[in-house]
Amino acid sequence: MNCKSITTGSTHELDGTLFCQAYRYMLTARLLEEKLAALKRSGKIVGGVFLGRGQEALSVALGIHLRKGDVYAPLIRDQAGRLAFGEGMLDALRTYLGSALGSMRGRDGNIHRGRPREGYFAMISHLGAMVSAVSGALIARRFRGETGIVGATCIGDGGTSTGSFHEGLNLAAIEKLPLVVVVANNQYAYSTPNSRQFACDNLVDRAIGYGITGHRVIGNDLANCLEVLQKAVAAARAGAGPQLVVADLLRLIGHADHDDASYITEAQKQSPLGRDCMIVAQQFLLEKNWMSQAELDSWQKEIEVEIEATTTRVLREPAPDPQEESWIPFATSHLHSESL
Amino acid sequence: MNCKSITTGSTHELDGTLFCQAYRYMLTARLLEEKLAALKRSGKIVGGVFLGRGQEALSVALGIHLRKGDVYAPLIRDQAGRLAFGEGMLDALRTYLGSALGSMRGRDGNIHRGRPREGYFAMISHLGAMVSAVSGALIARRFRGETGIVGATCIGDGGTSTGSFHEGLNLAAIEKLPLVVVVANNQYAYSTPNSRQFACDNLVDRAIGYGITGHRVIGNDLANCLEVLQKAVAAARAGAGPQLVVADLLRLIGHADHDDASYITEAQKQSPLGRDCMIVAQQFLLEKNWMSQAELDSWQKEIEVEIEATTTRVLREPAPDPQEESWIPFATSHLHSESL
Amino acid sequence: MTSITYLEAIRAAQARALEEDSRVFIYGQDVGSFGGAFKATKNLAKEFPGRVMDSPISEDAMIGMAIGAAIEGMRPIIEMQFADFSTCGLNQIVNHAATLFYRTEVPCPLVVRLPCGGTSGGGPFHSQSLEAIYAHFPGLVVMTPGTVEDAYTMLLEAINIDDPVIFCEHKFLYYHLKAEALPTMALPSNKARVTRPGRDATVVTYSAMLHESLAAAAELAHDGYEIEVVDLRSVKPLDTDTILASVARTGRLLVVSEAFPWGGVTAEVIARVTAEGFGLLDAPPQRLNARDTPVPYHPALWGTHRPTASTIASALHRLLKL
Amino acid sequence: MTSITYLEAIRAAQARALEEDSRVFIYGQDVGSFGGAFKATKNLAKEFPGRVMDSPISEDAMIGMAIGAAIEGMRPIIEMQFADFSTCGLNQIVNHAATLFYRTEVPCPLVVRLPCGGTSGGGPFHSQSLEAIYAHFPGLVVMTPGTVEDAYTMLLEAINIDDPVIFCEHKFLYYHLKAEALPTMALPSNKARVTRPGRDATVVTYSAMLHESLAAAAELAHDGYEIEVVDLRSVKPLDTDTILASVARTGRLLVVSEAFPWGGVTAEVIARVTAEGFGLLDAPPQRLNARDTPVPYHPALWGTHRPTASTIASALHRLLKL
Ligand SMILES: Cc1ncc(C[n+]2csc(CCOP(=O)(O)OP(=O)(O)O)c2C)c(N)n1
Ligand SMILES: Cc1ncc(C[n+]2csc(CCOP(=O)(O)OP(=O)(O)O)c2C)c(N)n1
Ligand SMILES: [Mg+2]
Ligand SMILES: [Mg+2]
Repeated sequence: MNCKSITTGSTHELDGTLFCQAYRYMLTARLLEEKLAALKRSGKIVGGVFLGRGQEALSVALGIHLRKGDVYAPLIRDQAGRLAFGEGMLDALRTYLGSALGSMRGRDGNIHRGRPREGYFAMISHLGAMVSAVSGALIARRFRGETGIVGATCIGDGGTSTGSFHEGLNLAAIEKLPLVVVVANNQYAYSTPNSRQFACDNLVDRAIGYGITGHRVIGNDLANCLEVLQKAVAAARAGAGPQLVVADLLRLIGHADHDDASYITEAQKQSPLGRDCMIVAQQFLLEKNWMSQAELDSWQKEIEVEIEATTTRVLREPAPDPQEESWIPFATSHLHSESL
Repeated sequence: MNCKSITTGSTHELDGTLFCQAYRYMLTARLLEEKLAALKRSGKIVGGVFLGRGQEALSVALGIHLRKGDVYAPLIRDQAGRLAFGEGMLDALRTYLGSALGSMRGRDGNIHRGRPREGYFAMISHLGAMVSAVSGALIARRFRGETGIVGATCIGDGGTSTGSFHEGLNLAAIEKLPLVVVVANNQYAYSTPNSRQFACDNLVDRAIGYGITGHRVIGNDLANCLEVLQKAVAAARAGAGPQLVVADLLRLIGHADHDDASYITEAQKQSPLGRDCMIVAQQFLLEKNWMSQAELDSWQKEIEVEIEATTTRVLREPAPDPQEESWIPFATSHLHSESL
Repeated sequence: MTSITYLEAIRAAQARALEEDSRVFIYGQDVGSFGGAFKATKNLAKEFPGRVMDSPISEDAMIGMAIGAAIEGMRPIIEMQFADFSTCGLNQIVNHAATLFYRTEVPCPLVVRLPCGGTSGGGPFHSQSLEAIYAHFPGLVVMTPGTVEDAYTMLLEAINIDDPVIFCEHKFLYYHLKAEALPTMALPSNKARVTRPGRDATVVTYSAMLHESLAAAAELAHDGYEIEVVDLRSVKPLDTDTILASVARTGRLLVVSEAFPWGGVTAEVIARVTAEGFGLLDAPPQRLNARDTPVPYHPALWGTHRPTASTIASALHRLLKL
Repeated sequence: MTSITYLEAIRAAQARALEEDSRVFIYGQDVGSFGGAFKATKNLAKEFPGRVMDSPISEDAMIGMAIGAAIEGMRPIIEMQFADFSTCGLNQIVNHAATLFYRTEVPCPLVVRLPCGGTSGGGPFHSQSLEAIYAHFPGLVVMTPGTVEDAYTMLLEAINIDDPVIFCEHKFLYYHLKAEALPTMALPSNKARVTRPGRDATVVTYSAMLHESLAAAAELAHDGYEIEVVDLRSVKPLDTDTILASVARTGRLLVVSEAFPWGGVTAEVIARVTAEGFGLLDAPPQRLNARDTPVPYHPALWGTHRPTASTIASALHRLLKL
């Protein structure tokens, strides 16, 4: 029997330390993204700015359960997960601001960044494409006899409609790869509502058709996200094959900087979907007495200071110099000759 | 609730006339394909010959439930369905033999044929591509206010792995189109077994993920095929949205003329999957006393005579003349000028 | 004085087609009530209920759907959110739409609108110019309008044509390029246009590079050179006659495109001119394309990746000395 | 005397790469125990257990998987069942594999094997030559071997190269073309080769058209003409130097390709030669491609759709009189 049952998180003991750590990444992501938005408004960032406001809990819950040595291909709303996976805010700011010192050296920008050599893949824009790429990395690891590793990637509700997503997930299922795919169903793809994107009750219903395990998660509830993602990542790591995690939530901001998201209905904003995961998480950790408000305030200060300092530093860094640019698309040196 | 339940045929009254009619198409397809194979062996047909041996019951059951005015995009193993939809054997022979008088005029060959203006689409080779094309035709009909029509297409187990199949089916589900997609799971895609093609228990498990109705059918049992396809086509026609019909069966021949299908296991051949649908259907109609052996024999004679006569006729028909060929890919006349 | 942008012209052409021809409908991501990522279909969903439909993120199925609808006599317009994403629907375009008429004698009248070309900060995946890719495949018409007027009249013609049309719009022109009014007359889309007459050299170009080339020509006018600028308007079919007539006048040819350098429009134009008009040339024909790397994100890199008025002017100066 | 075919050379190169380099694996439809649609991987699954894997019919995922594996240091070889189906994986090839090194400085060493070109009865979807499409995109190496020896050495080089290689094999050559033994020496894949020396005109060509061109050259030899034939071997990078040196000797150029006529290799070669070697030309450079329609199924149509020894010979006769 290949078609695994669908699980949803059930409440058992939560790890307070992990929760607080996750919250700190979320807070960092939220504040960093606010800075990015400001830098865009002031003209310092050119091109699109894509923010994950409202999706930090889900994003961080995946990133924090990954380890060094795992493979991670975040998507556009994964600032929190990126931080949790180990990306410093330096890479984010450098890529957005086009610093020559960034990992993308001004050649690519915004969320199209990563350090593939470190298992941190740099997404291409074409949605769905990263699923098979992460699968390939896992097959490479399998060839090398590495076990206990996990590959993970994220996608939106809209991205599930791509042929690439289908082919990648099916391939991973055939190979029984330790892959976790997190679908952030934020109800819209850009302006397009779920009703114009798919016709099943819940995207988790796709899992059985691939013969993989499906999980549902409340996307703006950090406690639930941590629990379900812990389970999904552990299952993949233990060899149970691909895990499809589907979250319901809202993005609390436009698709990109120029979009006011007026298409999101008032009813949705007022529903549980519209709760801000930052507030939910903060209330939870205060209630649990894991942290005090004063501690939270001092975190916020610290993070703000770091963001300011890093921004100032990156703004002083050199832009790529077109005169120095090699304009070489090849890694193989003998292919470089101009006359070829 | 969008995710429809999965049905399998339950035995109720079968229409003997329809059954016999279907059987005649199957027999015609079987005999015609034997002729095609012979023409290939004798060098009269150039290029691939793709036969549907063993899949006639499933194929005919779809074709026979379609009406004039419906849209049908058969695939490579659908000779029986094509005949039932109204294609004379002339089109088949002309296209395989490259007659200039055929519907494809020697420009395309073998199973890449159709008469799109008559709702009979001409497949391209790229698997999965016809699902969205038929959907588009149904959307056109909807724009024109036509109701009570159905669009249908077929695909193999291998074809379900294409992104195109996924995108097309999802689109049809969103639009709640009167589409029937028949998956002939003949256990192999060329030589590739199901175990390397997908990981779910049965491909019908995909239906729930699209929010459409799934049906299972015994692919080599004409009675079951007629019953399930009748139900599926009627449901689509009545506005119940896309219907996914998944059949289990074996192809009793190689992928194409050059393939001996040695990869099909003996166990499969000996299992119920390996039963020849012609024999199953023949036994059934004899048992039911719907026809006598003598009647069947005279059918066979008639059909053989028609095949011989048509073949002789087509073999005398002119080949396309390259000197007369326009070499024009455009329908728009002012784009034809040589200097452009 | 009111004015109309290149983008508004595209919207207006679609509005008119929807108005006049009940076979026309629009399908694409976010084209419905949102009006499209660039607002090229703004208000159209409201004005033409049911005929401007949001699609899922399924480029292959979007094109396949349009093909089926076109076979049945409709005139679908498909908006790709960015030209770059059309690669996900390329198979249906080049193998299904493009071959349909040749194979079956049934026309396939559809338009694929591609927001093409670079903008500052666009990066590798939101900047590509893919006209050469589509033009290579038999059966596709590839239009590349470079003016507001052409954007309007050529899109209307594209919708009327019985063949699949790849309509390459340039994102850089969307908001910046303005005209005073919509045109009432149209030059057929398969004719090139001499936008600026000259006698010392010919620049053959199209789309956004038309404007860079005109700026370069203006610059060279200060030095007393009269540069003729030919706007191809469509790259397939390609109006070789108009190009040859211009080269006959000037004797010198520079072909400019924003696309990648290997193959493409510049190579095709030069190959035709040298094969058919070798004797007209007083100097080796030259070409200018983008550089042979992905389109870089940073404005400083992007600005030197594609040709500009200044690099075109330099190339012209070199050409005039050859 | 034993002999080895073009197809066997391809199989042998893969066997050797699997043998010598543990990073190499093969992935494609039916490449496993079946040995591939053309038997290019015959017995390899048995000889190299677990390293020759059947894929689902998922061209996009096949390439995506190879990219991920390549990032992790593997050297995947992807077999497309026919070049024509690579359009379904094109997005991953041109936007993911091709851009990876430029964007991230991480190499993407993978090989996509494309069974290309026409055969009798192949029809529109099993006959295409797509080298020009891939060569247009920055970051891809495109090899087009036309001999048994090159099929072997160039495939080995393709596997060794740190960049994504589109390896265009010609189906027409698979079984027909034979050599006596596998080569022990290799000309680097980015160098063109003068296959037949001459002095009256140069034919630049590649892949199956090499043999049609050689036959045409032999025919013209009967009339006393010495035709030089240059085999490009790779179309990207393109060895302009060798072409220019040949044109310098002969003064006349015909470029021959089996691909569709708009753009592509013939246009690129002519554009380079006229830009850099205009003065070397004694006559207008000419080109010969397939016709601008889908590849027809019927042998009689197919035979006149692509260039042949006889149409090449006619083109040469015309060129020699220009
Ligand atoms: C194949 C493809 N088509 C179109 C786009 C353009 N595009 C970028 S983001 C986006 C919406 C994505 O929606 P979803 O997947 O739900 O993610 P969200 O933005 O909601 O997080 C679209 C259509 C793309 N990136 N890739
Ligand atoms: C996109 C695509 N890739 C590859 C092929 C080559 N091909 C033709 S038929 C076939 C196997 C099809 O298997 P299946 O869908 O199960 O149908 P069956 O032949 O078993 O009826 C393959 C791989 C193709 N036609 N389309
Ligand atoms: Mg979304
Ligand atoms: Mg099959």
